[in-house]
Amino acid sequence: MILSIKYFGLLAEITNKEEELIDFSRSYIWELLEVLYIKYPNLKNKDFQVAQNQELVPFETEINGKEIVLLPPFSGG
Amino acid sequence: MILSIKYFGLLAEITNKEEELIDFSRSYIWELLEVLYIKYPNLKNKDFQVAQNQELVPFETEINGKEIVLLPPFSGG
Amino acid sequence: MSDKKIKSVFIQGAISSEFIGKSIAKHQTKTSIGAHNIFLGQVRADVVDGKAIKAIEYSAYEDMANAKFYEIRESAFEKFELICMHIYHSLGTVNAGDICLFVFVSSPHRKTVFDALEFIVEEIKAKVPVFGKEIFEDNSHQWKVNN
Amino acid sequence: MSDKKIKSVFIQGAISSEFIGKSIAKHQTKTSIGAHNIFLGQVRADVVDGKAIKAIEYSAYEDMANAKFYEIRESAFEKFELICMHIYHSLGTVNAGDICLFVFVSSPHRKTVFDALEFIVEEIKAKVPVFGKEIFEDNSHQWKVNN
Repeated sequence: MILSIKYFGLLAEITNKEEELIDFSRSYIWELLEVLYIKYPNLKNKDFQVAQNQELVPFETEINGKEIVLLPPFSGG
Repeated sequence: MILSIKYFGLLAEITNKEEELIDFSRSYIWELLEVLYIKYPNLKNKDFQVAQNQELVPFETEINGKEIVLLPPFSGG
Repeated sequence: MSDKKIKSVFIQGAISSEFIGKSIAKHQTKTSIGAHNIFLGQVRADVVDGKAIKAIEYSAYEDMANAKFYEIRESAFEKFELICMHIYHSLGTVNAGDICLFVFVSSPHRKTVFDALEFIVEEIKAKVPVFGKEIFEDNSHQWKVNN
Repeated sequence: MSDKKIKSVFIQGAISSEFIGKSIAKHQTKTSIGAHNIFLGQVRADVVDGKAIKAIEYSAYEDMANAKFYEIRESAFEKFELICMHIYHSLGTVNAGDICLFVFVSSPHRKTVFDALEFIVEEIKAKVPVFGKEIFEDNSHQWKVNN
């Protein structure tokens, strides 16, 4: 499947992009992250969360949407 | 001694004045109140506090200022 | 940067939203502030026995009230890491819907302003000799009681 | 009288004191309100390694942020007896000294607004995906971390 991956804040600086399409053949968030860690080794030691369908989800979650979002620690307000 | 007595809020309505001078020969707040209860019987069943030198004081306090103030429950804000 | 000097607390009549807006604007040069918290007391048109309150007339034992406001201010600065603190209370007539109490605290951090503001407002309610005469539509009245 | 409909939360740039003043004024027709509580977040000119922060550039995952603001709003109305509630957050550049967060709650009673405001502000800090890029005087930057 084709996934749209979004990056925010510090993560967008590391990947040097805010969004990209990735053709992904496995099932879980953690499997997607393995792919991203190879592509962007500096992601690996960063503190971030993953959102699917606008909700934070554990890395063990199965991918069921078309958009996966990587979010650094929130710092609103 | 000549004392200045001040009344606020509901108490000023009962006494029909905001301030008066009273020639008083005893020593304690409670003795002054005895005098005022005779003058204004409706004061007796009202909830109020007494201030001397801008501080609330118990009725057992000795009078040492020239101004005694009768204050109904506070309702600021 | 703290402005601890005594200012007059009482304002004749209602406290306007413009006054509050300007008071906020004045703090924008103080760049160590990270959080403001503002409490506003507004006169409610409560209905008692079928009659609505149209206004409150505030009076105060002013000498003692100013002394108490000062004590509250000093103890708030002692207890909390505040940069600024302002208190304004109305005297005279304030119509239903208008603002009669404005308490404004500022600090580097949010937790400080939450704690400080609640402390100050509760102290004002408990310790400052201010009296509210609630005027009904038919000009009858009753004396306000805080809870 | 409660205005529970969804409004846009994000504002481009700083939130002005005039906007806040006008927002207060709009509530003076709501005469069941007795207490307002307002939180304002202001950008601090913190100094890090000798350089002062001159501005924060805010970005957000807007779809999720708006959904989270809506959830926070709904749960606040459920938990607390509120008449009104408004939240505004800046996006884009906000200079040091300017306001980036404005949370406004109104209720008949003061204890309600204290509890509600602190709940809402803490929920925003914890749950809404907003990111602050702190820009120093020399245009270098670091990413803001909440505590």
